[in-house]
Amino acid sequence: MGNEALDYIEMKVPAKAEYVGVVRLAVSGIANRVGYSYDDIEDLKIAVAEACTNVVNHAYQEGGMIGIGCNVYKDKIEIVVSDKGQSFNLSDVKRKLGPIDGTKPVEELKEGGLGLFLIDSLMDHVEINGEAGVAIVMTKFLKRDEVEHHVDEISASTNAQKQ
Amino acid sequence: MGNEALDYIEMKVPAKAEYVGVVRLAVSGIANRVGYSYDDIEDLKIAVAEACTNVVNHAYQEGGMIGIGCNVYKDKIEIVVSDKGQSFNLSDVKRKLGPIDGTKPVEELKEGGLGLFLIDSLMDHVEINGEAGVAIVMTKFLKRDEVEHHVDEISASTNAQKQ
Amino acid sequence: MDLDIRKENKKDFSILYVGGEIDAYTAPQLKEELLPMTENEGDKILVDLKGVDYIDSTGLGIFIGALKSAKSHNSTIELTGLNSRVKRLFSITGLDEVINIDNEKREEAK
Amino acid sequence: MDLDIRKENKKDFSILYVGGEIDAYTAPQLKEELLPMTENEGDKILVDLKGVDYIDSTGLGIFIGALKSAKSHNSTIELTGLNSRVKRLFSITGLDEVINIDNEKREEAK
Ligand SMILES: Nc1ncnc2c1ncn2[C@@H]1O[C@H](COP(=O)(O)OP(=O)(O)O)[C@@H](O)[C@H]1O
Ligand SMILES: Nc1ncnc2c1ncn2[C@@H]1O[C@H](COP(=O)(O)OP(=O)(O)O)[C@@H](O)[C@H]1O
Repeated sequence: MGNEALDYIEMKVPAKAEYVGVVRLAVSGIANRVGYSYDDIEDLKIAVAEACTNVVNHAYQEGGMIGIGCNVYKDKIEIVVSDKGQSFNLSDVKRKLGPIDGTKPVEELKEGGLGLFLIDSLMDHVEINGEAGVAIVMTKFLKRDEVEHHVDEISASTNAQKQ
Repeated sequence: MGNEALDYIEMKVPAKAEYVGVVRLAVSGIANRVGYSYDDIEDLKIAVAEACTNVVNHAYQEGGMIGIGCNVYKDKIEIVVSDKGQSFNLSDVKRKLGPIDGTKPVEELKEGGLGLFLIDSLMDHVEINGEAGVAIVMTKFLKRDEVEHHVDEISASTNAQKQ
Repeated sequence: MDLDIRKENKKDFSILYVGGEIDAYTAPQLKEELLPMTENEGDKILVDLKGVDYIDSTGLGIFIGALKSAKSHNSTIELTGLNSRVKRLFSITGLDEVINIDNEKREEAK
Repeated sequence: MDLDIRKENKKDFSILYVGGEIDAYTAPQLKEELLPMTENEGDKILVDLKGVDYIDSTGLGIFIGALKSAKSHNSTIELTGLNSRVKRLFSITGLDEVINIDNEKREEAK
């Protein structure tokens, strides 16, 4: 069940902050059509925006494009955000993944580093591939009227705590 | 001036009526960022929706994709809606292009045939190419505070009256 | 993104309240409600579009179809509550010359 | 899609009203207004987020930066008017444990 994608939507936008909102609008339109709840749509918007913002901030030296692929299944949506820019050391980043440590003095807080953690918290399954550029694959299940349940797949590729 | 596209945005969605609204959302987001007025954004949304709806209704026998390409210039936006489905006889269609004829008896009115006419009315320049599938290229100029003016280019490829 | 449709029967006429975006995806919902109403011999139908913020040619086509059906069943159809955007599309296409559009009726329709 | 920002100086404190979507594109606008406010030695700043319907990590980062700046200038910063979505993000990220969030202040801020 739900093994074959029903629909595929693709988008390519310049890796500029001003286009992240456009992607967010499109994703919210798709999720709305699929039947996600208001809260799930908001979660999807944030996760996709975080992935796109990472491309804007980290992928390219001289500008490039953000690729967004969206597979709609019967019971889930899978969104791939990819770039052709530089890769990064996943295990280094994974080690630092987590929420803010409230026991630390304010002076030591970092202003960044919450993006991947949020993606991992808001989506059901997250995978990051980074051979040429970075591709982050994010899945969120459709919970129809709380009737259909699913096992929350714990991501193999990130170790952040689920909220 | 404004000869080189500043940004290029691309989208591919299934040729189904349910995705036309998603394209409309994305286009309104882009036009908003570029600085179009509320009315111009609404015009762009309708023109793009008409072109997409035509692909949904006329292009494919068995389903296919709608391609949307969007070139943002300094002073205009150029949107291409294309498909890989069947072409159509442009001159046949052009001959019928126009608003509803109020002198005709109600019984003879047709329920369709207003899409291309609306596109032509709402955009500044429209071109249709149809070798393999159909590609409709629509341009709308950016009128910043009514200060910058432009000559309304009369489309060479359609002969509908401008409103 | 579905339409918001509500029907009300008054003494002398019926009102159809429509809200949302009328496009190729939602137009069938409008057609399904509106067309049967026009088939009641001699009925007066008022369609209140106050809640409609978007309409394109597929939506306009539904009204042409309803007008033809009304004509052949001796019923009448009148539109009210069009915002300026929606009204503009009826006038660009010339539809405002074949279908009754009455914005004075707005109060009555409340 | 710009932010809607308005500043108000009360007797004992300043209020920054923010509305719109705080993301990578708009966050610089927020930073530009908020950061200088935290640099006034001893000031009390109330940020009213009633009009904010979207925030992501870039926006949260602005508040972390403001908090650090406030700390080093002996000023204080407090947030109010967060809707449940926005509040949820502050709590998922643990930011609600380092920054003052007071929804009771909502009335005062009006
Ligand atoms: N698309 C990407 N391309 C290159 N590096 C990336 C990409 N996405 C994430 N990274 C790396 O992962 C790190 C953590 O990202 P994130 O958790 O979103 O926090 P932040 O972006 O605030 O640093 C980034 O600092 C960056 O080094
Ligand atoms: N993408 C397309 N592929 C094939 N035929 C098309 C396409 N777009 C338009 N057409 C043809 O042009 C005609 C006029 O289109 P239009 O003015 O939008 O009215 P309608 O779609 O209501 O017929 C259509 O009936 C169709 O034959």
